[in-house]
Amino acid sequence: MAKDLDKKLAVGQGLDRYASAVGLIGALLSTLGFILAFVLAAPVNGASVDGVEMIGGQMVSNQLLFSQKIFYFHMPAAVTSMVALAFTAWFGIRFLTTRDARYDLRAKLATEIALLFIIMTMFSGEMWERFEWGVWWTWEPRLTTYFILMLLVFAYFILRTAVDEPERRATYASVFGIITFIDVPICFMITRLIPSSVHPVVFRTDSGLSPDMLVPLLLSMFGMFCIAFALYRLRLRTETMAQEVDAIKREIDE
Amino acid sequence: MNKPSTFQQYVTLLRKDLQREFRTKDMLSSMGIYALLVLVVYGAALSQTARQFDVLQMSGGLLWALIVFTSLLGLNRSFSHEKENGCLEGIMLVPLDRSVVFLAKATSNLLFLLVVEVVVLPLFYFFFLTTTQPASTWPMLLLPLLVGTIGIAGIGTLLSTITVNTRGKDVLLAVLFIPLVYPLLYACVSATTVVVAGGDIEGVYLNALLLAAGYDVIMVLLSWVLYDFVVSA
Amino acid sequence: MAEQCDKDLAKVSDADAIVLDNVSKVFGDRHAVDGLSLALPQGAFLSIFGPNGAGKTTLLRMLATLSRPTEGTISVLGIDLKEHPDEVREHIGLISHNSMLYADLSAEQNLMLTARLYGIADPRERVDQMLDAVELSHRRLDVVRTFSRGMTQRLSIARAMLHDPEVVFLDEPYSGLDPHAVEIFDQLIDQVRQNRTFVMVSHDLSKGFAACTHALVMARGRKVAFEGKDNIDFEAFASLYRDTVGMGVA
Amino acid sequence: MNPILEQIYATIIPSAPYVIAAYALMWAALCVFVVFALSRLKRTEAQLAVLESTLASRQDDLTDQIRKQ
Repeated sequence: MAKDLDKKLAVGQGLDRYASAVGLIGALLSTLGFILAFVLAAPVNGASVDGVEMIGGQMVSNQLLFSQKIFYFHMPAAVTSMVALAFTAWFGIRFLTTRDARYDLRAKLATEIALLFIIMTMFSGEMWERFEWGVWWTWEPRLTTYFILMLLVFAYFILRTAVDEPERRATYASVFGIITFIDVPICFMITRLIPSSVHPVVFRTDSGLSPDMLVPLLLSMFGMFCIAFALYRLRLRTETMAQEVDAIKREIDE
Repeated sequence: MNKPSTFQQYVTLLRKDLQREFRTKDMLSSMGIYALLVLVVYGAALSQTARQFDVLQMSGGLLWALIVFTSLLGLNRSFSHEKENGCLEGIMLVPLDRSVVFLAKATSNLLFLLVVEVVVLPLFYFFFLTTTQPASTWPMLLLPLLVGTIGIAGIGTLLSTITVNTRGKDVLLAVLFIPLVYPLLYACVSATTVVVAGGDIEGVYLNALLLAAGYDVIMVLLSWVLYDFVVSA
Repeated sequence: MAEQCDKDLAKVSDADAIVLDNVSKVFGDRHAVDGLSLALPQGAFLSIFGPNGAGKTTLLRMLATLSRPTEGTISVLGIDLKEHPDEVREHIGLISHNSMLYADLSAEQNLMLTARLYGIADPRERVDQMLDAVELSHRRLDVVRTFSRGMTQRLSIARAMLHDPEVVFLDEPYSGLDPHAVEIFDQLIDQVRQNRTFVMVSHDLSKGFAACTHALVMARGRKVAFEGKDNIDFEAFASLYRDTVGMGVA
Repeated sequence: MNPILEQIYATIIPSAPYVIAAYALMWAALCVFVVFALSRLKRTEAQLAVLESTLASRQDDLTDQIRKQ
């Protein structure tokens, strides 16, 4: 029985072998990215000051913006959440074409991961915004888009709990996942492209990234991808096992 | 038996919705009353504002809030009678393209929403805008109104087909619908505001209208493609 | 067109009405219907028995093209259901405990709607004919909401038979009917019986058995027994049925 | 510290709590999720163990029966 179970769990699960290793690599990379963000990356310059000072062998004539350091984890988390949502949509399409319940499970778990990284992004973004803009909330385009995205992910889970019949639930969730993924870029585009007469433009664009900033950023981004993947596999393993448990229970009951 | 054309089937289904509405008037009357009540709530909400308060700047937003909430009510109703006696199943038994069902339902929803808007718009003017002078460009608000309503009817038809089979369907429709139409709402509010309150018509109005139309095209196409899965589930 | 019709009929006449080949409906690890195979000749009346959750309704929904089988093939009148669902739909009708009628439309409007959707040649004449047949001509302009349960069921039979289907599915048609309405319902079914093939799902063992020519007993999505009525002893059958129902309860 | 250095570092001290809070919150969110995922895994594994022992005892009963026969 136990062997049988292992075999069942192993179906399409070859990646599980690497999951923990990948998770470890992810943790290492993001930690490295975190350290380098403070050590290697040059601080972003703010307003110019009244004079020049030598700091660490460099002439500095601007204020150093420490708050920008949030960016090195904030942006990778945001990108990771988007990638996870892309997987939700992709698994949704796969489900609709194959009607295979496994894809529905994967879509659900990908959305779970997306929610985690969305929350991380919202937390870090919120801290940056509070310091830089001095407000807790403003309907600034990027912020708004991200907020809407979070609401859509909440809606995805609410929808799932509101349908009892498994196949119907899977179909609805897949369809909604696909629409969500399409709607977010539209939302982003519209809120940015329509000039708003009411709000002042508060958003400061991050000017081009120099290599010393790019390295920690890419390291943390790649690290987050790895972490997301490892967590996804962990959840997938758990849920597949839980399904197996349900099946055995039903067998015993009969 | 000669198979009717897709268009004939579309007309038949649309006529069915109109006949039903003509007999019961439940969607139009409930949406109309609801819209009126929202206007009353606006009255209370704005009653304490200063005399010099610039209601024109807010009118676009207020109008669209009214439309979104009213259409939510209507969309919720639009499938309840299809579910009542399993009528939708009866339609699924007929050899017909599933997207016809979507198009017919979206059209009837669009028509009902437009009728309600035609009634509500003068009322909105009557209650809130008679004290000020809207910009002379105000008739141009009809275009964003149409474009926005098309998008609401399109995506709303898909979503209400989903929520009619769920628990707590009334709330769920709002939960799914409002974030999804946010971009459309944003575009339509800015297009409406700029023609009512005056401003950079060329820059904002056209831009917003184009984006709203783009949203319509993408979302209606997507709903149309995905509808088969939803309605057969 | 006429030629093609003849060809269709020729194709139909020598085929079995319904052929299931290893049909399964699976979602996740739940098998609603599990590897079901059978062939039902034309003109037969099949009753499907089984406990709740045996997959009867799932099977009927698959036959009625409302749900797609995960595996296996179903052919209705020789037409493959997966490949040509729309062609199958032209030949089937469904009468269920749901009337599938719009409560706020009149009887006539309901039937006209269905007739137009199916593209019936002379819809008005056909609708009149069907209203006569179910003795509802005098109520044709009344809204369905005002009808009694029995009248609604009669109208729903008229609706299902409007396009003259060769195969008719009955999904728990007796639920919610009083004895008198059941009697009228049986008479109407007898009237439209002719050479049509019927498939019925019902909880009522004696009723289902009385009407049928073939019986299928299902449990947990599988076939327990499939026999022509002539080969079945009712007592033995009833005890098998009780055993199967017991299986479902345990 | 000279006034220019003071100006240069002006934003660092006030922003430090926010930077720390941002990283801490992200870590916390991640940790909460990991704890959640691991507890689910543990619970499922425990259930699986229970079921396996049940199945094994049943298997033994069955073999006993056959042996008796």
